[in-house]
Amino acid sequence: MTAKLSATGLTLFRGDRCLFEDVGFALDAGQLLLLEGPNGSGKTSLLKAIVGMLELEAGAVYWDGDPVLEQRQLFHGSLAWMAHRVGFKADLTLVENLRFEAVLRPQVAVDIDDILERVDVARLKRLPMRSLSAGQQRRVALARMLLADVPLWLMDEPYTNLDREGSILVAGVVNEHLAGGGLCVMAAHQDVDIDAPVQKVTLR
Amino acid sequence: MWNYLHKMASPPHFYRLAKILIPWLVLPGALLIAYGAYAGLFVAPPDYQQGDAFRIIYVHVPSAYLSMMAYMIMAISAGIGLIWRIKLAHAVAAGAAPVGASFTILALITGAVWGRPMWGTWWEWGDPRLTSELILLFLYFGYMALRNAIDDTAKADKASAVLAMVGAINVPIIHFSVQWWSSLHQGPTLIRQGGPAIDNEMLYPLLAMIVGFTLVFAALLLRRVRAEVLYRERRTNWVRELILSPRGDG
Amino acid sequence: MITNERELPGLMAGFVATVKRDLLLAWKRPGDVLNPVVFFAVVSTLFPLATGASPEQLEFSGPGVLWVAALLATLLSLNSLFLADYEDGSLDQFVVSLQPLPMLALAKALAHWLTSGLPLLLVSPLVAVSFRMPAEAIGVLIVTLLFGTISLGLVGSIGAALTIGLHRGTVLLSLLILPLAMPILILGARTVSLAATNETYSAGIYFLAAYAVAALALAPFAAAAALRISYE
Amino acid sequence: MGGLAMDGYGAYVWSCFALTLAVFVFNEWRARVRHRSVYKQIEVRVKALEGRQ
Repeated sequence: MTAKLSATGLTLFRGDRCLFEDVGFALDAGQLLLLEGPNGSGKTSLLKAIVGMLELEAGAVYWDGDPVLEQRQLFHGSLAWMAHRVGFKADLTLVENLRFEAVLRPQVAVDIDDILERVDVARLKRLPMRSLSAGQQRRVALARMLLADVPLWLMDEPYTNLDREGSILVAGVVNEHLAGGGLCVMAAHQDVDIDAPVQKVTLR
Repeated sequence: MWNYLHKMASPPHFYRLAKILIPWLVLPGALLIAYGAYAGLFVAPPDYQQGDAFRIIYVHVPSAYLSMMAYMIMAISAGIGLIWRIKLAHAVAAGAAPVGASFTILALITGAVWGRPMWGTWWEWGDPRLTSELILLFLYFGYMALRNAIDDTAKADKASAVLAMVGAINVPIIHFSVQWWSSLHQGPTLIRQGGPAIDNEMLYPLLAMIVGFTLVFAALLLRRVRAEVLYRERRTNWVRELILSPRGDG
Repeated sequence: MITNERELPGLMAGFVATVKRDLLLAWKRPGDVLNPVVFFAVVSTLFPLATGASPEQLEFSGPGVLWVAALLATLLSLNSLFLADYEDGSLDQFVVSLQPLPMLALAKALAHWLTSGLPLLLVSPLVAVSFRMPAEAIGVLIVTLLFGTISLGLVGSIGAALTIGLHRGTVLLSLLILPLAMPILILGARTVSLAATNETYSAGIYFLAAYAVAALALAPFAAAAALRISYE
Repeated sequence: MGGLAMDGYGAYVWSCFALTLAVFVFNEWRARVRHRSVYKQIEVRVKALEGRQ
């Protein structure tokens, strides 16, 4: 059986520098892929390469056994991405931002308020994004993941700017997603506290 | 056929072939230009209207023609590079830009120097050819500025390729709109309309110049592209072997 | 999991939502809409002050001045077309979504036109009157500016997509776009001056309209390709 | 040959031909300079790598 998300021979250059060479993995439903490595080792670039935002020197990423570049639209409709920059409009309110997201990827049929309650930002919902702290914005980004009805989560340092409670929240949410048959690719440089099977790719 | 093309487009093959080709382009090119220059300057009779000043066309027309030609080569190879991901095509586009821009400047200056005795002014806005040539120069500058602004070669190749293709679509539109604009101006034009057919003694040197310029231009372009190829392939094995080989390649 | 039965957000929904969002953003920052309009008025004022204000001179230079000012004002606002979305990361979210990028480019260009081109159209008659432009020429001015600003915005969106993330993007953008914009300027300004001197001018309008239609069909794809390249 | 002055147009004509020659030479020179600098750059790196092994 082919793995849900797999990759072989991923090689990426930035200018003259080789960020990584011959990286491969095969990830199945319910599994977490952890990208480890110091700052500047190419974790974010690898994430971007997986979603097809960076052109690889060599190698390919496969979704359901087919190269993602041949089914970009379908693949992008099957993933949610928690990037380093949260990607919200500072002038729009929390709800206005999340409502716009609904056209970007399929949404779960759950009341938005329940999810905001869960990530503990419900009382901020009428405020413009700019008045939220960095940690609160991260929580809203987490709400975006929960609202998306997609199997694949890509998370770039999801614990950044979060307090203890927030970190526990992220771990809980990811655990739940994996338990429900989802997949997660996460770049992190700390303990992630995940129960599911974890694969690791270590970059130098 | 396809395999042959593929082999042609392989950088090491091109790099070697270009070196062999360059003298075979320069030699006939130089001969043609020498003949064209001599015949154009001394043999061809003076023009009945413009006198000896018309002899400037022997350098103006070929350079103006090459400035357009270079832009088309640049845009087409940039498009090939973008669509079929052929690195050599991007190298050709990168090499064609500065050479094309220098011929555009040459065409502009020789046009202005020609205009001085003809119109009594260095620059005549009413002339559509010079005006579109000037806009073409700006297109070249924009292209080279974009290339310079991007550090990563692969990214610069692709971004400038988009610009070159958009520019190529616009070149005929620019040409046409400038023509329309100046037709309302009733301005003077360089080449008289409906005059007597051009004399063979005037024509043959011009044709020789055009062909000669094209051959020398091709050689200059190949030289540029060789440097570009070498730079782009600097990480590869064949370049390493080339450098380490006893003869080297200077 | 994506299955066929489930309803996915459609193309049209994405287009409408993007335009709406950008209009909402403009509504919350009205200064961004006003600035190009004020710029247009100020630049138009510069010319009479610099070159003299005799009636004949104004009538003669009016169409050209208005068109140059409109071109510069559009260019000024183009720089931010994708830049804000790029900087706050919302463009990343769009790139990695099931909405196609050309659709985004078209939606952004439409929202940009509604918030910068349209206000210019509305203000241009006022400035034109100060240049003693006859009524019919003012009508022609508005029509040429309509097609002209649409074309400029679309061609400019390609340049804006190519220059995101680059140093000194504004100067570079002008350098890339101005040569491409020259046919639009030539056709627009010349058509208005023909109308002002009671000559036939319809050809210019047809060409501008054709240019706008061609730009509508092609530019979003070029801008999308440029966006993908800028992301590497 | 008396044609050098070209009825007073000589300065215009000759300067154009001289400029053309200059453009050819300039392009050739630029290409050579670029090629040489790229070559030197790679040579330094390759030789350094070779020395390490």
